[in-house]
Amino acid sequence: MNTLLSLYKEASFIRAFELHIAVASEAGHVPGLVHLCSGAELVEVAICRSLTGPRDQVTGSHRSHGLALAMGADPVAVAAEILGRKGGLSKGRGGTQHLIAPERGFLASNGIVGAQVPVAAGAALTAKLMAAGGIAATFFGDGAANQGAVLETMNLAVSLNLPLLFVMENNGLGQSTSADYASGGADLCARAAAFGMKAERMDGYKGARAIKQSAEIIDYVRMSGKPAFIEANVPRLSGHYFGEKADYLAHHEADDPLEDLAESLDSGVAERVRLEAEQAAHDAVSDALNMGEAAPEKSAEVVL
Amino acid sequence: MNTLLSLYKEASFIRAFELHIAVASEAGHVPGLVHLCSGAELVEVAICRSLTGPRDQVTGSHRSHGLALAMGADPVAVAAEILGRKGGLSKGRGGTQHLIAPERGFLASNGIVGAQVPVAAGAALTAKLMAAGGIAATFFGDGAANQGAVLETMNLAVSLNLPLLFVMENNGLGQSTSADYASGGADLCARAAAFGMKAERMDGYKGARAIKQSAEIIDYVRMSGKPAFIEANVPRLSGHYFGEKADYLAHHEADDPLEDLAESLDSGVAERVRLEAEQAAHDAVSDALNMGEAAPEKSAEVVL
Amino acid sequence: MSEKTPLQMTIAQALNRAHHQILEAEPRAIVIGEDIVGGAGLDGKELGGVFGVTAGLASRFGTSRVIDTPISETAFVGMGLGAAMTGLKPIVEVMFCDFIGVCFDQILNQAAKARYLSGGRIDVPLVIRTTMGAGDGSAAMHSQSLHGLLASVPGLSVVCASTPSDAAGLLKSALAAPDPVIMLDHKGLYGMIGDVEADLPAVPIGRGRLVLKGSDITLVAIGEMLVRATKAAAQLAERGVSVEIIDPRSIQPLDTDMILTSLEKTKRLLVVDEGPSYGGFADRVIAVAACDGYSALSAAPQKLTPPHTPVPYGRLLEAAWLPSSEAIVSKIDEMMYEE
Amino acid sequence: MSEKTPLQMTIAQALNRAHHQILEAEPRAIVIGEDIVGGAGLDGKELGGVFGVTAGLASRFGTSRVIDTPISETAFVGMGLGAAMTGLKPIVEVMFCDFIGVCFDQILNQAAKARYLSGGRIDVPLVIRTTMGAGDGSAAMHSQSLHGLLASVPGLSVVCASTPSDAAGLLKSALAAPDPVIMLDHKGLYGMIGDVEADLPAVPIGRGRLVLKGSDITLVAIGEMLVRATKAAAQLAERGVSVEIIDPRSIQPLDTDMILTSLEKTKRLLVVDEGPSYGGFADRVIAVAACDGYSALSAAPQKLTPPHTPVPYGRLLEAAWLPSSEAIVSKIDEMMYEE
Ligand SMILES: Cc1ncc(C[n+]2csc(CCOP(=O)(O)OP(=O)(O)O)c2C)c(N)n1
Ligand SMILES: Cc1ncc(C[n+]2csc(CCOP(=O)(O)OP(=O)(O)O)c2C)c(N)n1
Ligand SMILES: [Mg+2]
Ligand SMILES: [Mg+2]
Repeated sequence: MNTLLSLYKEASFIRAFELHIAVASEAGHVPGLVHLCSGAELVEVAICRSLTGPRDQVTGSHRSHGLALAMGADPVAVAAEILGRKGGLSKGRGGTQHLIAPERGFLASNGIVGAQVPVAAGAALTAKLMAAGGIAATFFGDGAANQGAVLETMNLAVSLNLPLLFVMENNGLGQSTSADYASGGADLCARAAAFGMKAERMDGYKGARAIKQSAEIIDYVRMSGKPAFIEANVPRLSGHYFGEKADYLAHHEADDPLEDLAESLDSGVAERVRLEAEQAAHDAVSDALNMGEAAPEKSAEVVL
Repeated sequence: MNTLLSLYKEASFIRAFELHIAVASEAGHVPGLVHLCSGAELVEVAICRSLTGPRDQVTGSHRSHGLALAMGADPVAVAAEILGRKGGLSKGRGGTQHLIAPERGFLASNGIVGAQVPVAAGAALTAKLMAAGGIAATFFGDGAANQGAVLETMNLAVSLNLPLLFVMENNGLGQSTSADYASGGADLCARAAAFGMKAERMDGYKGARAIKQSAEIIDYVRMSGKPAFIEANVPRLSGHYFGEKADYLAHHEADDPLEDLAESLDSGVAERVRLEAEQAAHDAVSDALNMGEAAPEKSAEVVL
Repeated sequence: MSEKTPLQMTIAQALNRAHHQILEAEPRAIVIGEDIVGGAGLDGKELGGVFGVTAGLASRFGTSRVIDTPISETAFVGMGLGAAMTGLKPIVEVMFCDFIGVCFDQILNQAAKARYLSGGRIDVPLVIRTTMGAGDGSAAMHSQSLHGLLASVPGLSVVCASTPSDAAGLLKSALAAPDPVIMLDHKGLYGMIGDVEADLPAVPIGRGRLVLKGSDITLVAIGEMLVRATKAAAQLAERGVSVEIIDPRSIQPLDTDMILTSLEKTKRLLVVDEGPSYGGFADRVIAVAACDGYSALSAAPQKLTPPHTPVPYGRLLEAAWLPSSEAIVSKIDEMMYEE
Repeated sequence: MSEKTPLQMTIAQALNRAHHQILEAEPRAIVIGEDIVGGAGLDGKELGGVFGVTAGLASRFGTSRVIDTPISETAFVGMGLGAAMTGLKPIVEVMFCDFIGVCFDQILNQAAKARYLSGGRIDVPLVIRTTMGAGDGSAAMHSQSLHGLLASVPGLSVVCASTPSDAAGLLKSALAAPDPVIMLDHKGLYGMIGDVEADLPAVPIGRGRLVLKGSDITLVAIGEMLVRATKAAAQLAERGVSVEIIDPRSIQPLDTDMILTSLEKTKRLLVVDEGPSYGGFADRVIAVAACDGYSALSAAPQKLTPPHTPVPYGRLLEAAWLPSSEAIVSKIDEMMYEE
């Protein structure tokens, strides 16, 4: 399968996965609120393609379903965790905002905006000391970019020469607040560069370029042992959380990177791939749904 | 008295004040460790000259004796606070790192590196809402520049358009760590500018220029209602804290801005002014020393 | 007198109304937080806060007094503090109390200590509003109950309202207080309906509320645990066990008088709390009873708290983690039986 | 056997020696903090830490394992956590426990919860070393005792050593533990000299130390308060009052067995602590006694803590603020007299 098609396949799988999580949520099967990554799949898959766990480790935000999948976490276990099922990655203890699959290179996702970023610096430090060529990458949003934890870690990574890739997904929104307002119109890519890092923009609608650019910048981090920064523009296609009545977005209609990508492919092939992905995602989520709800173990308090 | 001479006078007073605090410390009259501002007086006096409390409010770091004085806090009360005496600004409750004289426009100094910076944003917000032409200024070090509190506040001030002047005194050191190491060689002034602020360097050895530059930039903050940033290079002439054995500074010998300034003045006049300042500082510290030690009040637990 | 006609509304509505009244009556009052206006920089409708508590404030009082912030809790809590030290009366919203970790220095060292460090000269009329509590599948970082932890910091008052009128009334008192007050709303109770007087009278900080008179055992609880305690008490009443329930409302200062007076009568104490089993609010109340009410007690004071773990995500797990009203019933049965 | 010949050294020296032994024996161990090498980027001598605890480490083990950081506690505590989650064993130094405010999220939500959130799969062998305690004129933001606050967070172990051998031994156990351990050294005790065995045997976390056998009252204390308690006990012994002193060493998990066993004998409890009077470690110990040792008690358990204010600066103020050994004597006199 050619690169673009396989990108489309993986991204479509994530899109469909989120869709089925949304369906499960509507049906009352999800314990809390879920933040879907729809719109960012392409960027996430493109970047994670150059990362291989467990040597490389990734941390993500509250919106990390797709990222965990892109790193290769078992879709059924991811879905089961989101659904609070027995077979979840963490046996339903963590949930949607706390996906953990380090064996696949997905170290953790996080409920506290920005908090995953310092943790990734630790994975980068381990990679550096182990000297086995690994790196760490951390994904966060435009809103998180204003958190002390994120800003401090940019400086720390530069100061200590950590092989750490910062990926800011700029979807223009932090909950209901525009990125422009929250950062006073500052150019967030230039701001990261000012910390002394290589910093680049990535077009979240251009799959082929994203794959190539990711490979190059990850290679740079790997070889130089230094941090780098990517600002990727992505749309937020499904509300801050699924089900949100986002009235603050009056006339907002974003293009869909996956549709754009599909257009560049042979339409018959693309459609077949999409349907397969849809089926696979459907199966994963329903397998997870069929698992029993996570329940207390008698043994230790530690894992309740 | 001409501008430079009066600058010299005020700065000399602060220098002498710190000297007498050091003497008192050696004699065992200071409860804890003191961080002297020697080397930074010129910059502090020059900037505070364009600020008038209580309309304008300033916050400072652990190294704020001079700043409180530059804003016009009563030297005896400042000394008494540092010495833990009854007549201290806060009756000896706060101490050297917690000088508070808001009636003079010195809102607070702080024991937590960087923590004074968000507080100044609050003073700036009040100034903005009161619309009486006031602004806030906050002083911090090159080490503090890497704290989340400081970085977040830069963004916040830009986002909310706060009339807040950030003053970073770059003395090249955060305790025993070089600024270059701590920020990975980043240009801290450019980094601040990248947040979307007017940002300038100030030469901490050039008194006349510092006064003019301060007046201009403070005017800018006042008129525009926007934040701005100054990076001032200053030497740290007396160790991280007074009495420190700073072996990590092998061949360090910094020029003294006050000596430079004195050279540009009529030497007889300068010497006379210096001696007067020395005498006044001596008197202030000894007046404070003669006050009784701060003691518990029977009344409320609140102020012990 | 028509002002005194009670209205029915939820806690969220009562808080919203109280905000409106406060901003109307006190020109120095301002509100600061994330998405409290909502839609900043966009062209749609205001969000009015994640829980609707700040709805309508911005369009009525303007965005210079109702201020949306970047996601920078340290910076904006500190900003609230600085504003309070210079003459404003800010209500700063921290969306979930779990987020205090990212701004704890501004609470622990800055807000809590400002008055003391000024030798008592500076007023710090800062209110921090936040939410607490488990039960809605929000998992480990959006469900904690940190009221006890916050209350252990000298210089802070901490209140937790469990009815609409207390919510509004405590907010008013918090705003009027010259020192920092942290108010934690239990998320599970925002929809709870109750009577409020239209003018939302202030409720004094430091005074508990006697929820239910009883004679056999004193039960202290707040928030969702108070709801469950009340349910348990009803069940127990049918079997002739008479539970006295105290809602302390204020965690610090604590109405120790009310608790001790009750113990004089009941001689038994149970604290039910969502906070940690070790070193949390429950231990604080137990210590009051043990140190100051020892002679009144006829049996060991007891607590019912979740296991000493983070809050789990899965529904069955979370349900098992939280003390249930059944668990309260059996605990009290056990305590009554033991003597 | 020569390894067992006791040596005399201070707590600071014992900790320094333990660091050397740990880095020597465990290649995955690293040390992270501010100025722990000291002089980074300069051409002078290494500082070796503000209290000398990390002296000589960098020149022996290299700056890739002994890492000076910018003043960014959130970033580097988080980095320590991430490193611990991926196979290293970091000892992260936070200079003063008062600074946990600026990095509390990484402690409260990240380090403390990582194992649980992974369903138990991930080991988090992270040690956070910090200092605590008043008494040296360091004022409100360099003198706090936050051991109780930290211990209330599920997922954290907290230890406080009060002798050189316990300091070294607890550090070793902390490093070996699969979960995060926070170790707080009392600054006032760094110079305290005591016997240590040359190989610095590990001291188990969760086990207290019986400091003094006695029969009239059980006194629980750590750090400088333990020193004062011991002094008070000597005075009381002259007058025939026999005090049993327990140094819990571990705040969480707490050796409740040792405390309860002691109470069986003495029937009275006094906790002396520098932490907050409300909701601190003292309340935690009182609650153990009240809930689980009620029948053993013959009188109300009591605590002696500072006033519920920040730590004052002036010498007389600070001295008045801290419980003195005289105050301990009179408190015990009072308690013995009351019956
Ligand atoms: C410290 C903290 N503050 C606030 C929140 C509430 N919150 C969760 S997601 C979010 C918006 C984050 O925006 P961004 O970083 O751009 O990520 P996006 O949701 O757009 O992917 C907010 C405010 C939180 N979880 N943690
Ligand atoms: C949060 C925090 N971390 C560490 C310290 C200890 N500390 C006090 S001053 C200082 C160095 C500060 O350097 P800089 O900001 O450059 O100020 P300078 O001392 O050079 O004036 C450090 C590390 C502290 N007080 N607070
Ligand atoms: Mg966003
Ligand atoms: Mg400096």
